[in-house]
Amino acid sequence: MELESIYTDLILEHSQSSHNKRHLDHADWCERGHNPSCGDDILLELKWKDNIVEEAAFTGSGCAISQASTSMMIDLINGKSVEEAKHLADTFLAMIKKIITEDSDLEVLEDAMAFKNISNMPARVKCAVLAWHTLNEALKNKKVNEKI
Amino acid sequence: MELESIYTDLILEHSQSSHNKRHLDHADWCERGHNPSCGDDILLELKWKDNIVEEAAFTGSGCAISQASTSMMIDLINGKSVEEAKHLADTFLAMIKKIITEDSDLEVLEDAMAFKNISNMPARVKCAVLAWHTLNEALKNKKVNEKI
Amino acid sequence: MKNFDLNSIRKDFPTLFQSVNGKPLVYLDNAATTHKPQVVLDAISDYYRNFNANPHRGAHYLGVTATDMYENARETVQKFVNAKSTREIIFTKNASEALNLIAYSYGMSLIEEGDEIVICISEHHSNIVPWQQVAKHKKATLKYLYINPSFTLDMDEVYSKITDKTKLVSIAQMSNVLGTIYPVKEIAEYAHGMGAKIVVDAAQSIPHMKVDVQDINADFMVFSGHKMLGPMGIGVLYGKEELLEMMPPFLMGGDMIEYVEEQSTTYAQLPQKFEAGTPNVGGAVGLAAAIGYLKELGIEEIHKHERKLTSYALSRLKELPYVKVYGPEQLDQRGAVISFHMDGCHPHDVASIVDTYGVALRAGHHCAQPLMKYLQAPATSRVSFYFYNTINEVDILIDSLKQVRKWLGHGA
Amino acid sequence: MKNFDLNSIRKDFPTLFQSVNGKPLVYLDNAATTHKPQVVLDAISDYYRNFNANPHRGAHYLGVTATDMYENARETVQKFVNAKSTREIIFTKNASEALNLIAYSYGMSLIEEGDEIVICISEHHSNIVPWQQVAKHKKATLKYLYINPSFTLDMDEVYSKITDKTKLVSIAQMSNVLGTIYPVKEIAEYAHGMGAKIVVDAAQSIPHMKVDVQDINADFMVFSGHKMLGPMGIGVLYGKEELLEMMPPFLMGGDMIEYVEEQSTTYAQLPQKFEAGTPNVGGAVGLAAAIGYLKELGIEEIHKHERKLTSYALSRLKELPYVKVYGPEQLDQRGAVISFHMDGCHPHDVASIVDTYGVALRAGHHCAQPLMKYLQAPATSRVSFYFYNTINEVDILIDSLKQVRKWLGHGA
Ligand SMILES: Cc1ncc(COP(=O)(O)O)c(C=O)c1O
Ligand SMILES: Cc1ncc(COP(=O)(O)O)c(C=O)c1O
Repeated sequence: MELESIYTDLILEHSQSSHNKRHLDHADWCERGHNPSCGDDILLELKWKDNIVEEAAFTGSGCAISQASTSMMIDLINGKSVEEAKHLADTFLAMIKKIITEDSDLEVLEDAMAFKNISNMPARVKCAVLAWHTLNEALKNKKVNEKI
Repeated sequence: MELESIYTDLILEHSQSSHNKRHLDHADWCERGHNPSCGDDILLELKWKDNIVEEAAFTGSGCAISQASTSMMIDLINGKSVEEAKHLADTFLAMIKKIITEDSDLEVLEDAMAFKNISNMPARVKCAVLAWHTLNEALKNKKVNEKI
Repeated sequence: MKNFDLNSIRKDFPTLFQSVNGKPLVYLDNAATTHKPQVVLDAISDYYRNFNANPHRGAHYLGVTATDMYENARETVQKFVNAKSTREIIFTKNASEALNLIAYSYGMSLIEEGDEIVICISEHHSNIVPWQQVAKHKKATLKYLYINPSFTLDMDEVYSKITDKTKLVSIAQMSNVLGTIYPVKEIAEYAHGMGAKIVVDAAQSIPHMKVDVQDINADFMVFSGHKMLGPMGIGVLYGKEELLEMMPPFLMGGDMIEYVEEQSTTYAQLPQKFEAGTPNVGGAVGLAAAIGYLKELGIEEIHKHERKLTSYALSRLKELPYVKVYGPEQLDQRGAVISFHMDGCHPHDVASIVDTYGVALRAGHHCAQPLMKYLQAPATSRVSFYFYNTINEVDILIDSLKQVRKWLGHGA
Repeated sequence: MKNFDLNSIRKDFPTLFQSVNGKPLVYLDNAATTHKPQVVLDAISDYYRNFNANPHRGAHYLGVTATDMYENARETVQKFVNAKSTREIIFTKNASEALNLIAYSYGMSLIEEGDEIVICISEHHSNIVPWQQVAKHKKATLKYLYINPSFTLDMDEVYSKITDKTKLVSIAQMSNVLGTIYPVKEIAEYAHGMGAKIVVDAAQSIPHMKVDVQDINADFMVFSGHKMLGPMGIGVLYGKEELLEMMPPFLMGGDMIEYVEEQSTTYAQLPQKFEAGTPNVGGAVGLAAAIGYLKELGIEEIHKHERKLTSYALSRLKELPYVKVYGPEQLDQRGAVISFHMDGCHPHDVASIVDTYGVALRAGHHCAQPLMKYLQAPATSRVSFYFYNTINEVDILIDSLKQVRKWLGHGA
């Protein structure tokens, strides 16, 4: 396995950048995501404007992979509609599972395409997908909440 | 291992003879002996006259080895003193464990010397010693009883 | 599927080629434990030599590989028993632990005062004693299904014993003493109708026949690896996911937790929730190899050959007027286990004497004392076949039994 | 005693000679599980090829031999830990099961409301969660001994936490995270003075040092075979005979009974009373072979070499300003386990990156979440040595850690 396909500059940059790592002032929704087996633990905060993700941010701790993946995801979903966000999460998870493999189909993921090769490091797949699963949960819960 | 050293005529005879297999009319002491793992189960009944084993008998079920060993033991202890009976039991157990090996030292066991080779059939040692352990228990309990 | 060539099959089992007391080994104690084909031993060695690591715990190569091998073994078991999901497959150390797990976790928390637990009189101790404990602690009643004089179970007995008070039925699919095969699918259906759950003890059946947990509609099913070509120290609990979900954990410790605080703990998802401590990866890998071997041979072929052996052995035993067989006569109601008594010959003497002829059979209560009492037989002799046994071995058995009579002074 | 020739010792361990990601394997995860010398694998194969049978159950040759081998293995363990009698040695599947056995049997029946159970903050989950359960069910209190900033335990902490309300103290002799060796003999003496019993978790200590249960005066002691060259699926519970005698059985079933009636059961003598179901004879035989190997090598020689490795590793880690070690500095207070954190490098990234250099180390909470919380370290990296590791492997480790810093963008 080649480390350079995983610990890329892009991923390192995101893992060390803190522009998405903060609390939102008036979050509409907080969703916790965690991997008990490795200790990664994030809190994803979201602010809606109607059907749009107006702002997202996160706090928590984890490895470079999980932190970078979370940060990239937030960059990506800011300003997107709930449907678009859901679609992006599904696309990301399908990429990890090698269900979608064509670069052209993955371009929508922008920087997050960098995780395309994470399955070469099977122990770390969980780290890469944590944020996206958490997003999916948050979106699901938003829906449920609105119905009530 | 040679079967003829174990399933001897003497042992077969004893295992099939019923002269010691009965209830006593007025037993002074009954002691149960059993091997849960193989199901051998005997009831040894004893009648004392002062310090002497006046009469002994047994009931119960078990394999040829355990039945023969019990019957031989009863033949041997009938009319012996408690001390002699105890000594015989110890001698028998020492023979089985190969602590006593000289035939001259074992002659006191009479027919029961036939079990000298039972340790060649390790799974059956338990069967051969059952009656003798039961006798030891009975003698121990007699003592305890008398002290009370 | 391999061609069922007995000679070449036997060559897969190194243990069979030895002599005992100067005679070739005739191993007829397969209900106690089976021998292992070389592929199983190789799978275990290979695991330890090339992949050994503590699974679920490392990001390093060996750890990841060991985890994969362990989880693949789970998947092999899942497919073998046709469970819906690998979450329904819990590895234990043997069938007994699996039964205890159900008793401690399901029994102690979900059986209540006045409830009834129903088992069969022919159960193995491992499927009796745990239920006695549950009944005692929860003030429930333990009821027995009694067999009929043909050594089978009348459905009327089932209908009368399983009631709407019954919360749990636990029954061996095949008796390790009588060889009787019980209609667990029908019993399950009736039990479910009464609102009860059913545990199928497949320790004796699964080595010899297809056990499909969904077809049976078993709520739980247990078995041991060592009775089906696998190594010792590995067993399996199958449980329906929704049941396992609602049950509290049993063994506590590493690997079965999610978060541990000083005073409280949350538990891992299935199946880890029920697997505390370092698992027996080597054992699981060996079991998976055993399943692979059985599948390649084909359970149908195995069944056919064992039926031939059983049929032949029963007919040869019939030739001996002093032999009484405890078990069904009809071949479709029984497996390849035959218990018998020889007039005037205690089973322990039988076992010892045939042993000197190289024949390994078992004598005693076979961990089924309540059955022995019910049959009024303090002990029986038992032969149990596996697919590697031969017709010739049956002949050797019969000859050695004749010798037993001679040795014990009854003429031949 | 063998000459301690590292080259020839390493040749005994086939698993060590492989490459991972094109690099020679540097296995530094021995606290999770150790590799097995060929003699252990051979002993297991030999058992299955030549003697396999269900012990305690047959009068036939293989059954008798398997029983002997199993009981000889028990005697080997008895002598190894200096127990008074083989009745005090119970085989389990791992240390976790042994701890659960104590918790379920001793804890659930002999701990009462208001009693206190005392454990150390550095315990492995397997020595925490069972006691949480006992405390919860019996309304007892679970108290923790906290370590000092030097990662050791002050006896004052022991004196203040263990009181006359304390019924049970359970403590690892060596921490699997910090490497700290705790003064279990002194703690046992103090606990006994207060009327408490002590459980010594020797899972990490016994592979590396002499553990004499009589010298420690341990009431119970547990360990796992797989952490000391033995196979997976076998562990040991030592218990003082008088305690095991008064305890109710734990797992119920075949082999642990005396008489089973339909509604009640009497139990077998020790040690069978605590061993339900078919035991892992192959595992016990493998463990005995492992003990033989360790004895031949000499525990003193092992200790000397591991001390050299630990000392060298600690000094090389000190060269790296960005590394913080969690564990005692003094060599006589610690074993060959070193946990550390590298500034700006998450332990999981560390483990993944060094893995590509062939180095197997562990990252995470090491099944000791309460300790991690206490240390305010969500995770650490951990290297753990065994006697087959080399000084050169320490150098490779240090080089690979430097690479980690580079890969994670911190320069070397
Ligand atoms: C200190 C300690 N106790 C107990 C255990 C549990 O051992 P096992 O997982 O073999 O049951 C371990 C190892 O994981 C340990 O390090
Ligand atoms: C029907 C049945 N159930 C349960 C068991 C227990 O299996 P184990 O001893 O492997 O736990 C056995 C075998 O001994 C058995 O024959």
